[in-house]
Amino acid sequence: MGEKILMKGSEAIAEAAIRAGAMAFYGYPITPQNETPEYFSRRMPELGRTYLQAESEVAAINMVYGAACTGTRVITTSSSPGISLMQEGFSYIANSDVPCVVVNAMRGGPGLGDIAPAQADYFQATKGGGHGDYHSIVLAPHTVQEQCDMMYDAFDLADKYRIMVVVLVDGLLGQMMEPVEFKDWADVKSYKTPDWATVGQGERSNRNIITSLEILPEDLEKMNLKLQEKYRTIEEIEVRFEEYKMDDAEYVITAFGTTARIAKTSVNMARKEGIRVGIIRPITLYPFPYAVIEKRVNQVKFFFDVEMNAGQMLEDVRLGVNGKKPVYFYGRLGGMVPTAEEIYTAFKKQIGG
Amino acid sequence: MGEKILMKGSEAIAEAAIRAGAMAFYGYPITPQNETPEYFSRRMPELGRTYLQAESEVAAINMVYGAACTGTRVITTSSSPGISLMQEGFSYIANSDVPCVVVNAMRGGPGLGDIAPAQADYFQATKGGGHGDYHSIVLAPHTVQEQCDMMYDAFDLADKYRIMVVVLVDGLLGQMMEPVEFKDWADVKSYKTPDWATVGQGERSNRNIITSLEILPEDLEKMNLKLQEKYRTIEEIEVRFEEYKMDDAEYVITAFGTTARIAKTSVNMARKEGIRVGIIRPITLYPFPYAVIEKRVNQVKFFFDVEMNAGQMLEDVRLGVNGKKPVYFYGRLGGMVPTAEEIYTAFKKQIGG
Amino acid sequence: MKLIYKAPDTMTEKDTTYCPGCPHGIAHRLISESLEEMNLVKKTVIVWPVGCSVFGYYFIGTDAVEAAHGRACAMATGIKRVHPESFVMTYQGDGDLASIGIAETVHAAARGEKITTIFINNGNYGMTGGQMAPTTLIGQVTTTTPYGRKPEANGFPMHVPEMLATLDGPAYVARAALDSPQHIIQAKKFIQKAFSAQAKRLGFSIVELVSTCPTNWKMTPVESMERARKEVLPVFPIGEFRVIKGVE
Amino acid sequence: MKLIYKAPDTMTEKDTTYCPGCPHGIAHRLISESLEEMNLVKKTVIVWPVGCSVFGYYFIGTDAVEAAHGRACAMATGIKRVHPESFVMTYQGDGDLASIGIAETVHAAARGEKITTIFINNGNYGMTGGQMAPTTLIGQVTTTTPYGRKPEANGFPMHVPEMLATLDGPAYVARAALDSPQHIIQAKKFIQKAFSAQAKRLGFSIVELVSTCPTNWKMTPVESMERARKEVLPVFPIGEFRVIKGVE
Amino acid sequence: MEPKVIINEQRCKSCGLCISICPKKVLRISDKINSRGYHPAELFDNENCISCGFCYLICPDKAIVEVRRPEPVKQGG
Amino acid sequence: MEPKVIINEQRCKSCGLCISICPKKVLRISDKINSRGYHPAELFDNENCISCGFCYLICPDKAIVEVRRPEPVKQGG
Amino acid sequence: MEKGVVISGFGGQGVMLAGELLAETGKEEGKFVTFLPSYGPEMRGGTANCHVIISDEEIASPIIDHPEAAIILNLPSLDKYEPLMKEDGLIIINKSIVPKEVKRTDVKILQVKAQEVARDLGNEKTMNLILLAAYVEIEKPVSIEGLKKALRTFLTGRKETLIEVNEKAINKGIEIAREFLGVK
Amino acid sequence: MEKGVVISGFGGQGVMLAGELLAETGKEEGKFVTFLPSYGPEMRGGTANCHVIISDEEIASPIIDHPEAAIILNLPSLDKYEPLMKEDGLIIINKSIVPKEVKRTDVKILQVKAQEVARDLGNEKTMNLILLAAYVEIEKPVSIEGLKKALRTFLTGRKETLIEVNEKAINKGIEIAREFLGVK
Ligand SMILES: Cc1ncc(C[n+]2csc(CCOP(=O)(O)OP(=O)(O)O)c2C)c(N)n1
Ligand SMILES: Cc1ncc(C[n+]2csc(CCOP(=O)(O)OP(=O)(O)O)c2C)c(N)n1
Ligand code: SF4
Ligand code: SF4
Ligand code: SF4
Ligand code: SF4
Ligand code: SF4
Ligand code: SF4
Ligand SMILES: [Mg+2]
Ligand SMILES: [Mg+2]
Repeated sequence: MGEKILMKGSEAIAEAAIRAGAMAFYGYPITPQNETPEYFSRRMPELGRTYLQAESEVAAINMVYGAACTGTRVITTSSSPGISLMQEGFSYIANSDVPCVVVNAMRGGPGLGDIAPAQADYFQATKGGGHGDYHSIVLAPHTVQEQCDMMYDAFDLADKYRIMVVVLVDGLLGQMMEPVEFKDWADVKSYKTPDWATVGQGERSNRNIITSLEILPEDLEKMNLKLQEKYRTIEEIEVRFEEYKMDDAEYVITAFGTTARIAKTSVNMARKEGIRVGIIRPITLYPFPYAVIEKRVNQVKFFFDVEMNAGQMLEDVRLGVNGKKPVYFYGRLGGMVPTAEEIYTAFKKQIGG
Repeated sequence: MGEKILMKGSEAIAEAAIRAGAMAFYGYPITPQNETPEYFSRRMPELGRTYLQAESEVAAINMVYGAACTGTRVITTSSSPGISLMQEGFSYIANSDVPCVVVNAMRGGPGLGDIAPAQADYFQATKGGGHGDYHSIVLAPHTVQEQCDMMYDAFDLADKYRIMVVVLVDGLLGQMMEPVEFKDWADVKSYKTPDWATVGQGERSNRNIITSLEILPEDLEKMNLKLQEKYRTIEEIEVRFEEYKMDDAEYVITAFGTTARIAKTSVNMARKEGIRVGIIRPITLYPFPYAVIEKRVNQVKFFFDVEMNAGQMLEDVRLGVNGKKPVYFYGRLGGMVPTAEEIYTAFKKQIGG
Repeated sequence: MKLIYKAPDTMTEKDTTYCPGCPHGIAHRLISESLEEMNLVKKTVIVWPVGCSVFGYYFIGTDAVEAAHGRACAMATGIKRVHPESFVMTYQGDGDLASIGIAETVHAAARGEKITTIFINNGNYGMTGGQMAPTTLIGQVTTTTPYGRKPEANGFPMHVPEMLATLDGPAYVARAALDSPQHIIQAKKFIQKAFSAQAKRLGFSIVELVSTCPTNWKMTPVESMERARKEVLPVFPIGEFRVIKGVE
Repeated sequence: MKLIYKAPDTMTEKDTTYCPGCPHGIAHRLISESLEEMNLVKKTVIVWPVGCSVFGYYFIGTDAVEAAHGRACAMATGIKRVHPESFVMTYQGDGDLASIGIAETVHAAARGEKITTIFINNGNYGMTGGQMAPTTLIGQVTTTTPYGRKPEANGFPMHVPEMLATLDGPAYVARAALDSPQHIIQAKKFIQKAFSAQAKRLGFSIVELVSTCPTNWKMTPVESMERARKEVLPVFPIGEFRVIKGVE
Repeated sequence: MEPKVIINEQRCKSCGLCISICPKKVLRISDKINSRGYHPAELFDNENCISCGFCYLICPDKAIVEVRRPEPVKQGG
Repeated sequence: MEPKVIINEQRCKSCGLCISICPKKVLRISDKINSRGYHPAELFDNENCISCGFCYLICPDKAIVEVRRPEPVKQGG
Repeated sequence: MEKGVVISGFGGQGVMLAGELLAETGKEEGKFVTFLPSYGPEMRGGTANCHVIISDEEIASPIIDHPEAAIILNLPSLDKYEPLMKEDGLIIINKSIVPKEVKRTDVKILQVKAQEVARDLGNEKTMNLILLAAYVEIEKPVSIEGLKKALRTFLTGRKETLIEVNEKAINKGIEIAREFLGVK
Repeated sequence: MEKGVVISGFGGQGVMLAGELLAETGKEEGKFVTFLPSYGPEMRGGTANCHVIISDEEIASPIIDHPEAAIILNLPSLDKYEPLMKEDGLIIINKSIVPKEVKRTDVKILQVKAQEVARDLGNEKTMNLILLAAYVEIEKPVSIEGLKKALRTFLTGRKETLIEVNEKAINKGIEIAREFLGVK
């Protein structure tokens, strides 16, 4: 760790990715995260790494796919409409067991929408916006510092499971500046081309083929079952979440990313008035921390889910609560960011305050 | 109605769409539904309507978007990977309030997968594979005849709500032949260019602008709230489902499309052995028939969900059941189609049979 | 006093969102004038792009749709095929048309789609803050070519009209410039030829307009025009690259 | 006895999935021979397309990846940029390359990406049952042009090498044919030039191979070769369209 | 004399293109500030303006609204 | 004499291209059926084969595995 | 009454045509029918099969889990369907390219050197009809007359010339079936 | 202690620079800081603003619901923030192009013809710093020395020549603030 630097979230994330060992970036500009590719375009050539502005997001994700097939730590970053264009690629990557990292700085939608912060790509990221049964690990940081630390995890998880890891942020986290401290540089010199990588057969005795095609349904089912097995493992050991003031909580707010951060202020407002409310903040959106929800179900009177969307993580919260307690929802749409006060007010209404 | 014709599902759907008033088709070939565009390519010119093979699915959906902006009944058809490429377009269409019909003949995934029947795009279709908070109406027929009848509904619903309607089928329904009877031809001569259409201002006093862009979050939120209002209306009045032998059922199988059809055979096997099981078959996957699930919750001992995926509609069933009864699942993956027998066996295991 | 020039009503009274001295406004005026003079305003649907001109429908008073980034030609095709009597044009930046939208452009051109494209080449992505575009010159510094565009790393500038002119579908393919009154007069002539190609159903027509981007070039508007003239035009020369019989 | 020809080991012993008489197999053999002769086999990664050659990795024995439909050049770019010492080539059909993949192809070419593309022009979409491709001839009946391709409705055939030759990035752009032993010998020469362009890091290289599709053309393999010669080659002439200095 | 060039000050963004291009150098940036904070261009020497319209042609913001030319005074009868 | 053209009958798909292209017309479709149901090509007139290799060049299925030419018999010493 | 048959072989062996023809016949005879094809690799190579069900009642699943009858045109098809056959089921085999013997002893087996027989009739491609007709004659899901009638509606235009040889194939199939059944 | 300020105006008026400078100063003085910008239409035109919070404790939400201080550079910004201001809050206004008067009577108002003042200093663009310095002098979220130090780390390379005029602007801002506070 070094000194604290005041950095924009969208630049800090690039620096963190670079330190975490990103050897290649392919991407296409889109607000509100243009600073990220721009930052990469300055730094990658300096370090002798690869930066390429693709002709589109469709091309970008397929370049990422290609680089991932060589076992190289590779990343792309984009925002909602660009991420939608990548869905076919995501699905291919999933069924090819190759590792990569994708950052989505969500903006207001649907369609062109606006460039303000949103969280309305939760379903797309966690349930699969592409075709077929697949998952990516989805990480949701709530501060610039956490976002930077998480880039290391993102690459490590991607490599560990040969899976795509999505870091789901929003324009607010990307645009804001906070002082950050970076972790140590990953030892990229130690990286070796993995034995499954397609870089030319060379000395290997077998040749490597990476494909998501398996024309016999019997075989494709086997491939799918292997994927599902991987997902079960991930669901078992990679769940991450934060509990904030939950020890004595009578109520719980569920929220992720930016909304969780704002909700912390709301919780502090409530606590000042003696209301015992805490926060469960899923850090991995997939795998979703159902277990902690279940654990707290008996302790609290109700769940209050807050998102910058029309109620997406809400469904996972409800699946976790499974009818045992009421689940209320407060959401803002299309790029509107709820204020701490308004969350608090909406919450209080449910306790009759 | 006329005589019964033995037709492939993928051709019958095109003929039905044409009779239901499809004035334009834009699309790109993909197995297992190539017969659909091919059929359109023969019939549309005959009728002086528009057929165009687009350069890609990305182009196709944006052509559909363009035609939809003129208020023309327009359709595209594709299969899973192609549908993934359309996600950005879907999101734009949703936030532009324009009507169109999209058929997805789902195949085994993820990635290139295979061309066998699957149901693994349920999440993509119902929760939103594109970015932002939006929905399409999602219809799931389970016979060739129903599929044909449904094309009329699809266009009518699209026009009624200015929304995209997805008809979710699979390769099985598309490839199989069954005798079908077509409903009467829609009176396309009576169609008028709607007053919101962008075809040139002409005599209109105002000009029309169709956009999904609203740069101020306040305004975009309003647009979103209007969308949400539309969705609430649809959820209220457009839910469709079939109950099969549910009157005296002690158990219920939930399944849609092809799986439901196969499950009917399983139910008949069970009934022969005196086991009182029925089927709830959602016909609209969005809006999902939560209410009928809730209604039957007290009647039955458990729910048994069957899908050709890893458990997608399952989440909606669980949301409907809301913890009140067990929900079991049986699924086949990657293009494998469960047999009636195997569904029955898996089901019986749960009753200890 | 005799009226020599009068700003067209089709260009609306709404303040544009463009930076001071940005030629997007000149292009808008030329289009507005041409639509008026050719009596096309009421038949016109403009397909606007994502780019600085994303709000173009506020500034040119016709029916309009807003395409997804790069997909304007596909959307225009969708409209024109079902409404052949409408006059359908796209307005696109170089990022929109030549980068993410090149497939849709090439194919609309190859099909000879009866639409018109006005293509603004300002050498970068204006709206998103000045990233490299396919038209960025070798050596040019942008926010994603901080060390100047290098062929080895970033490829070569793309000459869209020259490329499209090899296809059989386009009726009219030209490049003009917006850097001086003389060039602006010529640009208008080219635009009108392109419009007439569509009006006569001869095929696809496109006019590239060499423009500037003072904000991202980090120059004054006047310096930008000079750079366009001295550095850009030699690489992207004015000319008509394909004019089939019947276009005038 | 002196060995005149011996089938290359790099073409595997696995039965191909191609229809009888389909020239995909000829192309495979030429590639296999060239890789062997140029000592590239162990360095090679082939990016296979979606199309009849989707299983190509079973038939040519190198490291391989299977691209999404049309995206082979992007995927190849992704590989080559991080592994410049690998020999990276794409193998693509006319639907794959010229229709859905034209953007990725044009941009890989414009960037001068150091990859090689072998482009099989069989005038239709073989795998999916014979739909129109961008290369389908005017008048040709396909499953989606049941009344024959008409320019007004379906646009014009696309000449990819001619178009790419206008760009600055490609080092070698050519078209050959697979309809006769003589042309096949020439095709191999062109392929080797394309490979050498990559080996020497000169830029993007591409060879279009005029092929046939007996199954969907509804002709015997022999009739198909005749049609290729008599009807296709006049429209898609053999030639080298761009050869920069250093290619040999 | 009536102005030969009509400038809409509210629309002007002070880009200076008209000024740079005017062959007679009869335009300049004024001291006024419009509501968006720009100092609009002004025609300070109407006399010497030759009504060439260059300023109109290059103005990107429809701030040069009209260009007029005095009718030649008809001599004699 | 050893065969000048070696055909792998299992791989042959009976496409007929080699037969059509053979300048000496020494190839034909045989009566055999291979395991995929095809009648493979056969060289019925080894004598007259000129080892030109055209059949090899056009065979799409690596069914023509080798083409050989008899070494010219060296005269004298 | 519900009768189902699986027809399976290489693409190009006429699997689909035979199946469709059977289904069309059933429909024309007023039955409920389903025809369910399944292809190999998109279009090319590999094995393809179809399931045809002809019934007096509405058909729920169009899939045949355990065939009571199968027409097997190549080896992979035999490997696939032999274990799935119902007891007492009927397997009709294209002996021309299926060298293997059926191991199961609880099924009926009819082996025909169909390609050779068809070639002798003048067109090797009609082997699918020979076997189909044999099946129809044995199991009687539809009438032979109906089959012939349906054939005529299939072979129109340029294909009309093929009617004769195909009818010959049907007749040959009947003959083979009768021999199998021990009828004369 | 936690102090927040909103700075709002047209793109190009130096809104972001002022905000960043303040945040950087805070960070250098060992405080927790957040800087949250919000742009109008992607990049061009429209109004942009930023929220800066300087605090002794960790900052939860970086958003300021109700500003205790706002630097208002154009009219739309006044319209937006006037109703949101905390009671007793401080509004600093660029009077040069904000003709409207503030209606609320429960806030402190400092109006400065900032563009004219800046022009007199030799660079109209420094008006943002004049107003920022006035804010810092009145509310003291950071020290003026810190601000000047931070300025030097911002203006490097080609921009170094601008340090002088910007420091003049800061001093002018202090002067205006003192006048406002009635200090001498
Ligand atoms: C799918 C998608 N990708 C990226 C963007 C972000 N984006 C908006 S405009 C633009 C480029 C604009 O450049 P250009 O087309 O040259 O227009 P200009 O602003 O220069 O006029 C980009 C990349 C987007 N809106 N959608
Ligand atoms: C995104 C997507 N769209 C469509 C398809 C279906 N598809 C598979 S191959 C193919 C075209 C193949 O034609 P071509 O590239 O010419 O190859 P050929 O088979 O003729 O060799 C298509 C459209 C697909 N797999 N993925
Ligand atoms: S950024 Fe460039 S192109 Fe965009 S409005 Fe400003 S000057 Fe014009
Ligand atoms: S369909 Fe055509 S291209 Fe494909 S394998 Fe058969 S002959 Fe070859
Ligand atoms: S009309 Fe000509 S001379 Fe008069 S102000 Fe304009 S540019 Fe200058
Ligand atoms: S060109 Fe137009 S906007 Fe620019 S200074 Fe002149 S009048 Fe103003
Ligand atoms: S080598 Fe030449 S002559 Fe001999 S069989 Fe082959 S093609 Fe005929
Ligand atoms: S060319 Fe090859 S596959 Fe074709 S018949 Fe001759 S040997 Fe057989
Ligand atoms: Mg641009
Ligand atoms: Mg092809």
